[in-house]
Amino acid sequence: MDPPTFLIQCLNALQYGLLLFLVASGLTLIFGIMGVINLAHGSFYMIGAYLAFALAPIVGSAFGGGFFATLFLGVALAVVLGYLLEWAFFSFLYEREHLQQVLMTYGLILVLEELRSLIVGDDVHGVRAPAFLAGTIPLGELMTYPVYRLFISGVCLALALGMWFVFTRTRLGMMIRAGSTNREMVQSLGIDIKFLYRVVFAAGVAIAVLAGMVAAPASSVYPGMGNSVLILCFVVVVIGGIGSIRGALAASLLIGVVDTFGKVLLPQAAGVLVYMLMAMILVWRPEGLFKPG
Amino acid sequence: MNRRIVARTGWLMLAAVAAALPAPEPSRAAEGAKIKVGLMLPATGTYAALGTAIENGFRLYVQERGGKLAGREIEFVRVDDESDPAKATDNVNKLIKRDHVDVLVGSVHSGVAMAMAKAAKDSGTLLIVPNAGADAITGSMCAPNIFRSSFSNWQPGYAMGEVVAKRGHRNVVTITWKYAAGDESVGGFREAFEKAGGKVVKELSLPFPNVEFQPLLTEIAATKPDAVYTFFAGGGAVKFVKDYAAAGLKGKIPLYGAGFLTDGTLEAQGPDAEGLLTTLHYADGLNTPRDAAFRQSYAKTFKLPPDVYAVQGYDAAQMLAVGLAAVNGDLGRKAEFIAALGKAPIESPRATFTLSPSHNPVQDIYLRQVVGKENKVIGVASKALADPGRGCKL
Amino acid sequence: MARFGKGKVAFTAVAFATLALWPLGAGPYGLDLVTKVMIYAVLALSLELLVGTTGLVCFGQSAFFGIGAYATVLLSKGGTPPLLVLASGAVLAAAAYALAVGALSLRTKGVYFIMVTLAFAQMAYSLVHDTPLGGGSDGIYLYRKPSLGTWIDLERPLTLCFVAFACLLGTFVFLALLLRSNFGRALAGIRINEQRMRATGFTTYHYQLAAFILSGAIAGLAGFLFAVKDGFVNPELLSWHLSGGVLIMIILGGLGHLRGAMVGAFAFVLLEELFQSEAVFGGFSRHWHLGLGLTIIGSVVLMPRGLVGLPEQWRERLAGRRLARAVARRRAPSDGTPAERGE
Amino acid sequence: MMASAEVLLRGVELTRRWGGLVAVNRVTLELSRGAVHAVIGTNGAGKSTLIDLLSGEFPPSAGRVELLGRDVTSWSQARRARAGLGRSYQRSTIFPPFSVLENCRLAVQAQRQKPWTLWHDAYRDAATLRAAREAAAGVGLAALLDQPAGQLGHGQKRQLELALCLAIAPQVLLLDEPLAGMGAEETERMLGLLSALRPDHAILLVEHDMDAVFRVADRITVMVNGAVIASGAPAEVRANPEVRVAYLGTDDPPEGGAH
Repeated sequence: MDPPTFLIQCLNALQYGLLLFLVASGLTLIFGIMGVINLAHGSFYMIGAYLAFALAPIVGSAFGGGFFATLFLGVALAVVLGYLLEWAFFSFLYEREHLQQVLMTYGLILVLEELRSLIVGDDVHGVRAPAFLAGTIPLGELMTYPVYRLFISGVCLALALGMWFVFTRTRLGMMIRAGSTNREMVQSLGIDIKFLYRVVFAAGVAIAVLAGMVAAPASSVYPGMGNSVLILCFVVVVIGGIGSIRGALAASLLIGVVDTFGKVLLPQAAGVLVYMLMAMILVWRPEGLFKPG
Repeated sequence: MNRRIVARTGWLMLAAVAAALPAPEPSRAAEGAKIKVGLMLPATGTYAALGTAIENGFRLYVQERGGKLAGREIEFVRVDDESDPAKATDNVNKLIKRDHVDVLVGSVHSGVAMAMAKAAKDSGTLLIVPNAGADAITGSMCAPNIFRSSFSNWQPGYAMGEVVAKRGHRNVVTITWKYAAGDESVGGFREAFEKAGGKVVKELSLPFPNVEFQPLLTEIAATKPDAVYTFFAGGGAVKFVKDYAAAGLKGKIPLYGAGFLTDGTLEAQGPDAEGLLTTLHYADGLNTPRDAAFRQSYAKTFKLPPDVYAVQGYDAAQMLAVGLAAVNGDLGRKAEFIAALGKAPIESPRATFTLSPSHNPVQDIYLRQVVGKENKVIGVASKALADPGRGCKL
Repeated sequence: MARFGKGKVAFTAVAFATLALWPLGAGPYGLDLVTKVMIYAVLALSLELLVGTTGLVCFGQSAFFGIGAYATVLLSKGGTPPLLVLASGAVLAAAAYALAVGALSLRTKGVYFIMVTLAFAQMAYSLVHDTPLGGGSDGIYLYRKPSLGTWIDLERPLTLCFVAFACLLGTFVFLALLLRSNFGRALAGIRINEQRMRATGFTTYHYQLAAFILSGAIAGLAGFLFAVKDGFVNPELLSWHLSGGVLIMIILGGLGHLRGAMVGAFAFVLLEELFQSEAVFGGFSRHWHLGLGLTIIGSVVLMPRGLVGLPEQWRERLAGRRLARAVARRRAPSDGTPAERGE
Repeated sequence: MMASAEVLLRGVELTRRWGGLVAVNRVTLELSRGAVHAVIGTNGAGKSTLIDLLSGEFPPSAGRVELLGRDVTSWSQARRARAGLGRSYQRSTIFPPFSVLENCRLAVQAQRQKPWTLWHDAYRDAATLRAAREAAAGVGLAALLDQPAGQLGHGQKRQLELALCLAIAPQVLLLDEPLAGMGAEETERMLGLLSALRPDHAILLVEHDMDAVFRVADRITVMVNGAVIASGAPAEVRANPEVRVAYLGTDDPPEGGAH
């Protein structure tokens, strides 16, 4: 592999890694703070993609279009959805065992997937990237690199920074961190933990939906798209360390590299490499790269 | 106290079990003159849309004949196969052993179809495969009572191999998912292409259903082949076409593919698919009276645009009709049914085809070009192409 | 206090008796169905050993099931070996993978463990899916089914059904014995309070690993039966949907009871049948996943102790809310575990 | 100190760091048969962490643990327990759904695990059951054998906790606030029990109840911020001015500690 190609592959790896992080961070957030294992996370990603597809025309007619208007509306809806779901289902689960969380969210997958089929049907759809992001920049002699992919990376980085900021610099973040380590203590401080959790869960869902919406123009929208990302998200969380945003970022990038170069250099084993990586990390550090927190 | 209640629920459970299991089935005579067709197609999951199209096609033909084939009324029994081969054997047994269907129709997913083929072989039930392209079904797994109304993965690939060679490309890279359909399609392509003196310089693949193509696109750009052949379908096809264009390769390295690359996906692919060349046994703009009639009545009945899957379902029904006609609706005379269907020409919307000794369509493979939202036919890539049916002893 | 209430014994006995007699009455499809359910029941029992007894929530059970099935087919490629050889081959293959996975994933706890087992199952899935050895994504056939002597030939559905029954009964008895043995009691102790177990001198890791391997082996046995029944295996046997399905079975039936796993297997299969039946839901049956999903959610919320726990739950309702709450609190640490195993 | 007595457990220069802060700082202490060694100190002084290090809950960052003369620093907690080291926890660590008898039986089983005897009914092993009943009786729970442990009163839970330590026939006992939240007569019974155990056990007692400590302890070690500031016979410790300031927070000697 000649140097320029190698560099481009590194760029691909980075870009893919960031995309993974975008999806997985919501999952690790909900894990880390509420200790709830949410299989339906992939479905939220799927919902996001379909929202991007469905909202675009509506927003177009209402506010005369606007990519970011659509994003905003979608995320707003996601927050509502997350809030309601937490209130309706997940609030039952904190005292329950993980097993029951697994089951309820598993059931949720089936429900959401079928509702999707009922409402928007089973066809494959494309989402057009906004004009000002549709361009490409030349890369190497043949290749060009789509601006939109860079935009995605940008969003991921912004999100990562945002989360870091919220957690380390704001009162809310502080409360959340405290809440994850010791519920009683926080309650005794007179903070409404229930509300706090609802916020966190809504945020987690919102992030997943955002990921879906941002990814939609690049990935297209199709049934069952959520399930394929779910397991990869789990691997990210396991490698990174549950609840660790930094960890999720590091793990995503690591997987990005392994997957990218695996496909090129070891196509035969490409499917297994990521799990091999996880296995090795487990041997080395059962708790993941970064301890929770 | 608790014991009684526990025991009671126990009895309830057992009662439920007993209720759910059909008691010894009614005798065949009791079924009357109806012919039971078991439709085993995906109603949920990724392939649900294809399942619907196939079923519509099949029902359309039966409707056109007033709900009767060879004077016998057609009764449908449906099972959702979820495109899950793990459940396939149980599902198909539902149709064979519980509902005693006379004919099996299905399915989309090759793995499921393989399970159906096995069950059909063991039970001797007639099976018509309306999509799944696994070569083995009319190859090593072939059987007198197994027919296919669609294609074998080998066919479009082989046809495209000839085309690409004719168009003067010498070094080609292939790219597909690492699964049977992809391997077989690429295999067909290589066979024809290298026979014609071309060379497949690199075979790229990525695990199914992974859609992160960027690294492989980079690899293609680095290899600089004359052309690229690809097999993708559904969401993967959409993303690949878009990424290929976004990577700036579209203008520079011509992209060829098996027809599914641009079937049912054009709306999603938009301008990025414009001008792509693909091979398939069906195309838009054939403008034969047969096709026009089919499309019109399909669109009228289901308010849906007809597609290749609908055609395959429609032809599956036709094949059943032909066989039934030959035995005047008496499925007892299986041998005659099979012999007749084996010879008969099928007036398909795609163009009349016959069946190979291994019961796979011997059909024209069209070369199509994407124009707007259509796969316009621009010629016949390979006339009356027959799958070699390797490993079949019929 | 009697360890197994008479009612429970009676229930189990009746259930097995019915299963034993069923084939004589049922038609070919009934036979198939009951065989399938019994195989799932064996699989569910294997998971119950991990989840209900040891408190390890494994989300990768399908891997051992699938490996058992694939081993069966691959071993009989050259020509079918005798039944016992084949079965033990499948069991050993599954157990071996369980050893590898368990050794690694048991280094983790709780949510982690769930995800890690899931990921390892997925790894096995892609291994089978991507390598031509097992026929890749199209799967591979088992051409000749194994037989033992002249009178046990698994080509005959009836024989297969009885063999499956024997396996189910065997597994059940084996686990029942195991549960009252030192080993079983230690596992129960680990589920409830691993820290104390360590502090009293149990090397809990070894116990858990042993349980994990045992569970994998039993799942392998189920896989063997499944491969023989279908005569066809496919990577989807290792898919996480199956793992989820089995988890649902044991929860639905009632965690912490062997018979719960069996009841759950039946209930789950019947639910699927129900929601798919056009007779009941008409055209809507094509969206049967919706009904199934809602039922799962409902059962988690409404009957945390599963079907076999229902009578108890009702009794507590009758006994009045306060008591109910008290009992719930008392049961909290091992949600849904009845006094039966607590003494 | 009492050089004659045989030392059963020895912690040497034990240190445990959590990231930045040092929970236990170079603590050295000895437990000898026939003596109750009390460790006192304010909350967060590192008393419980010290017990965790000695019992092998987690490894020390530095230092060494010797049990019955052997270096067991690298041993797992389970192995140390089998070698004769029993501990109780600050929060009762029992098996709530199980009966009192079963709680004890499990603990006894740890001494003769025999996991491979699958066909054996664990409840039919007379020897184990006898030992379990003795353990329960030893702490005065003989009457409650069939009670689910979760339904016991707080004091009884503490007793059961102790029973679980005794059931494994340990030579060394590490007791983390066994008297916490106990009523007067429960406390009395517990102290009587301790005295009864003293002769053939080496006992480490972490306790806040000063009365109790000064009554039963043969030796007292005072910890502040993870470090030992004083160690010796009760009288010396009581007299030690440093201790008064740092811990007892008063200049007049603590008669009835907890006021």
